[in-house]
Amino acid sequence: MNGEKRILLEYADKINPEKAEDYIKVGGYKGLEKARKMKPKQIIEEVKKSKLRGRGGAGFSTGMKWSFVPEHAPVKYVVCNLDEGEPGTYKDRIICEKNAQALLEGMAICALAIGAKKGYIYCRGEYPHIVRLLNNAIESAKKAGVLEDFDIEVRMGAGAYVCGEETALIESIEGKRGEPRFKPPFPGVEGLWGVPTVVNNVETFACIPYILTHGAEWFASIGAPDYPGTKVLTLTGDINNPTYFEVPTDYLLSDVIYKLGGGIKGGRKLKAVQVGGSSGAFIPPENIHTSIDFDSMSRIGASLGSGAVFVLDETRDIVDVATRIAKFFEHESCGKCNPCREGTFRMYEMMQRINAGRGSEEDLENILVLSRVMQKASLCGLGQAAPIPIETTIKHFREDYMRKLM
Amino acid sequence: MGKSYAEIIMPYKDKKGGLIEAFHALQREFNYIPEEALKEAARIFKIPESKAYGVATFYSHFSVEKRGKYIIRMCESAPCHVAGAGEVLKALEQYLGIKVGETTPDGKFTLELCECVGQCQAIPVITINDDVVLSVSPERIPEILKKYE
Amino acid sequence: MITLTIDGKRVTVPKGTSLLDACRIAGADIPTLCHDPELSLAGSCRMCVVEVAGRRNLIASCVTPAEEGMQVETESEAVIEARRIILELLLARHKLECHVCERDGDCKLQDYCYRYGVKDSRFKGEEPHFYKEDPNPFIERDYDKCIMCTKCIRACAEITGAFAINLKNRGHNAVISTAFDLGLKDSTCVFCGQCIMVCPVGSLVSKVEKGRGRTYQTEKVRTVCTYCGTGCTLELKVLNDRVVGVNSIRDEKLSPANRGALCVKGRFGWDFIDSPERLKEPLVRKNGELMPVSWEEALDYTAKRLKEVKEKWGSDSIAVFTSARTTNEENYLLQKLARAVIGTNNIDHCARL
Amino acid sequence: MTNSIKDLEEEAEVIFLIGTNTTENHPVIGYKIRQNVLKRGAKLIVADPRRIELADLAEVYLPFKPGTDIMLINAMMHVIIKENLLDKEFIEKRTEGFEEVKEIVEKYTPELAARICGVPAEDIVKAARIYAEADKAAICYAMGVTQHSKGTDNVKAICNLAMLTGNIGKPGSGVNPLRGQNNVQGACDMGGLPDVYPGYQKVEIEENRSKFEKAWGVKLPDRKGLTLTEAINAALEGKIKALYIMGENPMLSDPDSHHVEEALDNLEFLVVQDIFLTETAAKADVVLPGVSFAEKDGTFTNTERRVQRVRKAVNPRGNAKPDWQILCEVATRLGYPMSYQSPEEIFEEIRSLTPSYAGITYKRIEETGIQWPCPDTDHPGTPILHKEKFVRGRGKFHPVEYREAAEMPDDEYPLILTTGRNLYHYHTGTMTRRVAAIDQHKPHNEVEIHPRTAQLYGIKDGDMVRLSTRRGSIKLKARITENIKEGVVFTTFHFGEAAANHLTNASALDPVAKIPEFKVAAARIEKI
Repeated sequence: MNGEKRILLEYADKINPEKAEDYIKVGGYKGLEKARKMKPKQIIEEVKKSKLRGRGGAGFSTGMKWSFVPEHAPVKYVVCNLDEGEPGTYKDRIICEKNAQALLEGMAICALAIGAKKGYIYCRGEYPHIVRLLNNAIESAKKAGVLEDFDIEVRMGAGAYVCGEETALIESIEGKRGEPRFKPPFPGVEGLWGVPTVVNNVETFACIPYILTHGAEWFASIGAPDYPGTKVLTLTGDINNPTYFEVPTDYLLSDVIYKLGGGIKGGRKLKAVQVGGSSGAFIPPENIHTSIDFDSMSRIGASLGSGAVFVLDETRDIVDVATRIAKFFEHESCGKCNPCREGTFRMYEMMQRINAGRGSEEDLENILVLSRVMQKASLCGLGQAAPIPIETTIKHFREDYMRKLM
Repeated sequence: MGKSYAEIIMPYKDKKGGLIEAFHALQREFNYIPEEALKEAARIFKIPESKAYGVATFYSHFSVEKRGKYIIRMCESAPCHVAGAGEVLKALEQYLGIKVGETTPDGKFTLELCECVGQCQAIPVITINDDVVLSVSPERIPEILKKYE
Repeated sequence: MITLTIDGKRVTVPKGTSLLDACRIAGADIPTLCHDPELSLAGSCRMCVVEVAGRRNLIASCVTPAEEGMQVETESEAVIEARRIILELLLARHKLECHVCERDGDCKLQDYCYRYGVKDSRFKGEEPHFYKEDPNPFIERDYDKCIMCTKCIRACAEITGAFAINLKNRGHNAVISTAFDLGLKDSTCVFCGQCIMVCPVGSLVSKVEKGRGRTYQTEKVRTVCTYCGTGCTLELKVLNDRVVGVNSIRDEKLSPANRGALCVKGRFGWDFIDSPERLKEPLVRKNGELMPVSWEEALDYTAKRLKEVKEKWGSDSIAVFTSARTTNEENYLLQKLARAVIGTNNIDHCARL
Repeated sequence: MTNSIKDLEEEAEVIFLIGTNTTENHPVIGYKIRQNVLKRGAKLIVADPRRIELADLAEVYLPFKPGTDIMLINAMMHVIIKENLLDKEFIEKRTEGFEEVKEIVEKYTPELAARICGVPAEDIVKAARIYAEADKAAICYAMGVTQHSKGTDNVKAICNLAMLTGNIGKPGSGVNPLRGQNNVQGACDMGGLPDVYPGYQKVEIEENRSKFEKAWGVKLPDRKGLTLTEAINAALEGKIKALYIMGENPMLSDPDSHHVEEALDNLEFLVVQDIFLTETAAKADVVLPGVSFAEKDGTFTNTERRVQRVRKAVNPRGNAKPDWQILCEVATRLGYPMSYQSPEEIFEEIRSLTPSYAGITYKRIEETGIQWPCPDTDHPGTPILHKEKFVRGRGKFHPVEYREAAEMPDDEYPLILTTGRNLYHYHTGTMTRRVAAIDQHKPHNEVEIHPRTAQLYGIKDGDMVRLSTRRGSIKLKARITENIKEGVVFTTFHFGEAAANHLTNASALDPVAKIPEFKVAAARIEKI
């Protein structure tokens, strides 16, 4: 065995994700059944005890998030973030394609816990087939009666990475430009249409049924103690095995590359690995013997993020890759706040200059100053994270940059 | 003649915030949002035209300019980039005889760039309308596009 | 009440006070570009960021509520660096032509660059390319100077309610735009000029005022608009004994009817004052023609003729039309003149017309 | 206004707009009403033959036929009484004459009104309910209500409606006429009317007269004088021989310009004091150059009764003189020396004779104007009238009956012409036509026509048309718009070259206010 541990994907390709009956046959909707017998507070306690932390990237305690929702608000919403836009990431799509009913069950449990009657799934515009799949899955679950009076509607995005940010996502569901809101107020207090709203990632919701079914202790005992459970990873780049895996959270990054990924293509050496999508830090080979969990990644200046693992071999031009990433952020900045709108634009300009051999050392210094300010002063996570891949490549591969300077 | 703009938009009228869904519906029909359709949507959703226009121009899938029957989007995110998206793009431009952002004179194809479409298991990737084409190489382009010609 | 420490000073403010207001109460001068007390919050310019102990990031003070025990620094190294970089970023997209700019000396970008010593931008590259001529006669829009504070959009929606403008596109390509990017004439714009009122730079200026004098050169005279009965306060800008423009006054105390909001007539309709058609001499009809005469002659003649009519036909053969456009004092005098001097109650005005 | 402008933005829960195109004629008040709807969720009821901008935000829009105001309002009262939505306590404690009104409105069923007014009965019912059920409902109206041969009755009907529901004397309520000119309120307050001295003190009351006789040191006439429209008619009849006009342009502002022109031509002597050689000044024997608002000091009183300071910004142009100085000179030469040194000195005299202005001084209004009544210098002014009681004690219901407009469409003149202003121009255009930017933006008069009406006459958007009434005809451009009722056409009176008042009816005056019927004239239209 390669050390995979499949919880969310245990029945991948063995059941029809659209069919509630298939899911029920393999033990599905037991968690919801259990939750119906619990008080809302007990459900939240159980989730807290499981130590489940958000799988979207920020790693915030899910139980805590739910507990911020005011009990007595008359209307509340459960929103599922299916806008995975981090390049190299497709794990939420896989979870839907393999186990959509678990997502629905997770949302329904959340609805019970916070007292919501309506849920939305915001699916990125790139996944029209997932919208169809989910609508069928919802219909099937409704027919099976498992959701009772909880209603779920699927909304489709239209090509905006920033809508993965929870408040931009809310704006988009409201039919507006997907510009992030300032926080506070947090969505838990003032979210969709101004009412308390829980926004969680697909993977987070999909963990919930298993926590309820098997108990918080069981879940908490899997993987890293402070970030327990499993994580679905997607591998891309110069790797022999570019596919998805579900692993316990204490799995080592080096094992991801060499065991799951089957090592670097063509037997070449590793240059760097970027974890968490384009907003993630680049990790040099010397740091890869680290557990993938949130806190361990933080300790090496990286983040687990979406669980995308992008591997570059020794022949790769890291400045070119970083320039491409700078373009990504320039394209995806919503334009609301100054540091991000202008910063991503100028960052890309400077990176292009350097990549084309027209850059100077001054450009490099300017990038670092800009990077610092963007991280500290941008309005949302997009602008705060945008400079990280650039900054970390300069930090770890400065000589590659120096070679390209005028 | 197909459905009127209003007929396309009306089913979303009572969906709270359904403007984006209505835009999707218009695009399924026309591949872009015609000016009069956008005005109609603003009227039906009771929002100012300036706001509706702001929404339509925010999202990269929406266009307020006329586009071809098939929209080819080339993913150029980092994984596709290192997998050779650049060469594929060049080949696409050459084959279609247009640059990124343009539409072929016969109105068939519009070529656009896009970011990650979440199909990274076999890259580089292009999409043609809702279809995903995996593991694209310059050599495969004529064969891929044949289906749409 | 909440107590917090700002630049080493303890201040106590009511719960719900924004950190920005708390800082200002503490005497800190916080720069802002997108904040306007009358408009919804944007939190987007990030000029008002401050450093709060224990927070990883800088905090935008305009959108953050003050909290008990916060330790705030408003001019720390990180804060100053952030503000400088933001200004440099804005400068790189701002068409710098202060020497011919209407807003020179009355520009927040200029003020803050001065304050933080931002002479030039290290991020200069592609120049702004947002300018598009708008042929309307009232408002000049040069988005090559725009700093994207979006106050114009909010003022248009939240003060006037015209909703003529919004954002088009996103990211660096975002620009203030009407629907379909048409000229204001073809939009729902009502040319109230509230956008000019809130613009912190020279991106939106009055075409009517252009080239007539900069704000700092003019003397300001607070008065009341001469058009409809709303009674809007406005401020006339005066240079060399000529009215060269109109300002809004947004203080409710000084501008109780309109709080700075104006309409097209109030904001742009003042240059009749110096119309060449103004009457500048008294005229008396001689041989069927109105001829310029001295005041003495005109007044003597007027009195003589009125006396004649009164003597010949009686007081009630004379009628007086006073004016809904002149002052109370003048209306009072004219009715007094009619009643006490001519001796008739035949006085009226166009109140009903 | 019984209430303040601010009330319309921050207090009123329902605003009933009738005969006011607020966003065009009182734009800033229009903004405030709109923001109240958008931000606070206030409900709007709009009654206007033209689909004015605010109709888009209205809960109920009633495009009623011009001249049928009383029918509409009486029907609303009918509904309110029938559905018991009235404010019994208010009626009992604060009013009198309710029974008579109740009796009269009995026959004004929504169905009858629907037929006469041309709006659905259920909309009338809905409007009545919305207005009556609100805690704070304000009515705003303007010339659309008053410029009728029954304008006074229209206003009475509105007051009845407000009293019926107790919407008087509290924040966010009231009867709020929006005054069309900068100082029309002040001109009235100052006694620029044939029957009252400053502060609405009736000239025919001995006590008032002797007060002013004492103050002014002369004997004063004891009968009320002629109104403007009466004076014009009298001039035509040869009874008025001389006319002194300050800052008015009756050639354009008064109904039936031919009639006005004849009257002016018939005078022995005409003096016009103005800042431009207006159409009227051009006919004068003497023209005295006054100054604009920017060249003198003084006060204006706005529509919410707020007395505000006007300040001199520049010197008089050329040899022009401030109007108050001209008047002093004329009075002195007529043998009554006036030697005021400043407008403030005049204002001091005003407040000594005008109880509602008594507490207002230039010093007090240096920063913020004060709303009259302000009886003494410690009084803060009065943002809301009739708070505890009405001026006369109890509020009186005045039963009013619907009558047709004086001139109804017929075969020869099958359309209804209604007139007003647009956003860009002001009154007779004396000032705005000379503002380069405004005249560039809106250089021509237009007549608004409903597409179906236009079709009937083969008129297309932008066509030049001849618009005629029994008084005359003008040529102007047609603008086809669905924002006007079928069979009704609208034009403005700003443009001398296509003057609406060539067309309007001077013979139909309101019997009390003598206000002409600008809002209804039988007309016809043809393409040229």
